Amino acid sequence: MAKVRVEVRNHPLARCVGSESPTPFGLPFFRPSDAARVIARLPWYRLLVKVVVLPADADPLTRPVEIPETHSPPAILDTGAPLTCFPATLWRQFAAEIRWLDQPPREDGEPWRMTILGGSWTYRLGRVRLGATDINGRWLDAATTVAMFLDEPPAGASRPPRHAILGLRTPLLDRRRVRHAGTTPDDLPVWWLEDDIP
Amino acid sequence: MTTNGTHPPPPATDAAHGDVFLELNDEGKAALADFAWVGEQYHRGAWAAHAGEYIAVVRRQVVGVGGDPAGLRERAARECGVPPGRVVVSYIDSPNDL
Amino acid sequence: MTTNGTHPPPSAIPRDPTDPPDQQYLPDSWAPLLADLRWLDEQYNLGAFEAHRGEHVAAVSLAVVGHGRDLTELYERVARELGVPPGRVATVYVDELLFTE
Amino acid sequence: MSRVRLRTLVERRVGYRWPSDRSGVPLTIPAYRLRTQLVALSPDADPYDAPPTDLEQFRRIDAIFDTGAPLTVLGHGRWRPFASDIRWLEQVPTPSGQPRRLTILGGSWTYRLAQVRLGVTDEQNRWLSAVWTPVLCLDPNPTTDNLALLGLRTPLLDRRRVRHAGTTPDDLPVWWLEDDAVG
Repeated sequence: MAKVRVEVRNHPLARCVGSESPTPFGLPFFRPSDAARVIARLPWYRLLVKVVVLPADADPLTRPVEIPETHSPPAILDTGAPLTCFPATLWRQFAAEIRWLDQPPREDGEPWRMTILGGSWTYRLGRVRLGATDINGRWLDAATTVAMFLDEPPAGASRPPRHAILGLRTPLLDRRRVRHAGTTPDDLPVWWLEDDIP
Repeated sequence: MTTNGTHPPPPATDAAHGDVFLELNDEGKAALADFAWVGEQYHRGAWAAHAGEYIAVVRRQVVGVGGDPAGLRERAARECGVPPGRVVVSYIDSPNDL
Repeated sequence: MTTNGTHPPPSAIPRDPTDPPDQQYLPDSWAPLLADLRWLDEQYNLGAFEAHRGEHVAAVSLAVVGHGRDLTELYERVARELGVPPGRVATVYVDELLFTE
Repeated sequence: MSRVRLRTLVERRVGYRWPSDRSGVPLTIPAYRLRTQLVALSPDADPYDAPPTDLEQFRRIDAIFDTGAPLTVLGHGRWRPFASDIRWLEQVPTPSGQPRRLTILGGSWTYRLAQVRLGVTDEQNRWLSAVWTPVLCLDPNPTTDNLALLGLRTPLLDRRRVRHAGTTPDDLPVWWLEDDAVG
């Protein structure tokens, strides 16, 4: 069963509140029953998968011996995102490996846009061959994924995502499972992305 | 992951469970080790001052900080005498990024 | 199941034989509501609710019975009109578009 | 071991063409969302019991299953129906004295931190027992009033796995949220 360890990264939100705790991470609050009003913290996490972009014409069983950092961005494992998405700062580094797809023009001639709550960005659709690795060099075989490649927004426009987003519709998740396997001794959750073996 | 930033070899039981490991060359291993080090230091809060920026790391040294990841990578590669793909450039989440 | 209102509400939901032996289930009294929720999802995937982007669509007995942006108001309106408890009204939220048409 | 099936809803089909294709007929990629049916229980309900059978209450939450959201987030229109069952948490004041805000890419919204007892059900009446889950309850705002995300940090995901188990005959992906039996 092939698997990769998913990097769990604390989210820095609310780290700015004084020095009342040695832990810089987590949303501070008071427990309802705590008369001493000791500040408790609610840590936030993100799941990051180190995806690896391979040449489009690579043999399906290719296992790289070296992974250029330009071609292996950590991507947020995001079941809330229908499609995989790369901001321009990332995809420009592996642009040669993207096979672009045309989208039917919109009736109003405007470019296609992706919208998330307050933000909206133009994009192009393309295909890219993605595998996944982890800090121990484990490997999940690559598969071709359709993704949205965001354009660099004009000055003053809302800021696009900084990280790549590994969305729901990627063959990297097909017949696989995202598994929470307890916590490390320093209380970080352990997550795996792995083949689903019944 | 040990506290000094090194990584023990994967336990044999992992292979026994069918894990697939890459056979990376030395450069590949070094880049992965730097990537892991960035994550470890992140959890210690070492990059708090750079929230909202990118950091460039080579051989467990921060060799650049800035808002332009491509420029940062090129500069770091030139100054360190390594290929651009050897430089770990990592975005440090800020409290304003969900 | 795509025809509005032609099926009697189920009194129980058949168990999936592949479920684990110690699987927990809701009581069968939820069966009519869950049938409506399932029907709403089927209709959603057929594109039946495109006109209601950004709204909740309500169903009772496999028929659409209302829609609106305010979920509480929708529950109360449909419950009043049909004489059912608000909790019996099945709803699905029709997400705002992620990609501009 | 217990499990629930996640719902797969087709949000839209994204049209595309191969650049070399002169036929003019676009292909489409379905863009799915995973949703789940949460049930908010009152704080004094039996922790191991199923939700009430009388359906007098309307405490269901049709939420996006979103590992990309660090915490569960509910817009005002979503938490208002069961406000009396919410356990509010007192937050530490910010240095500026301003209310805390949740910032997602282009938008920023004020919120209150809370705990809600959330269970999960599915359309085959399966049930995962309710657990206290931290929730960001957003203040009223037309942009977010109908937002409902089940985020990563909930005990509902502890020692569990999200599993893609192939596709249905009509080509919809099948996803489960289930106890991790692997150990």
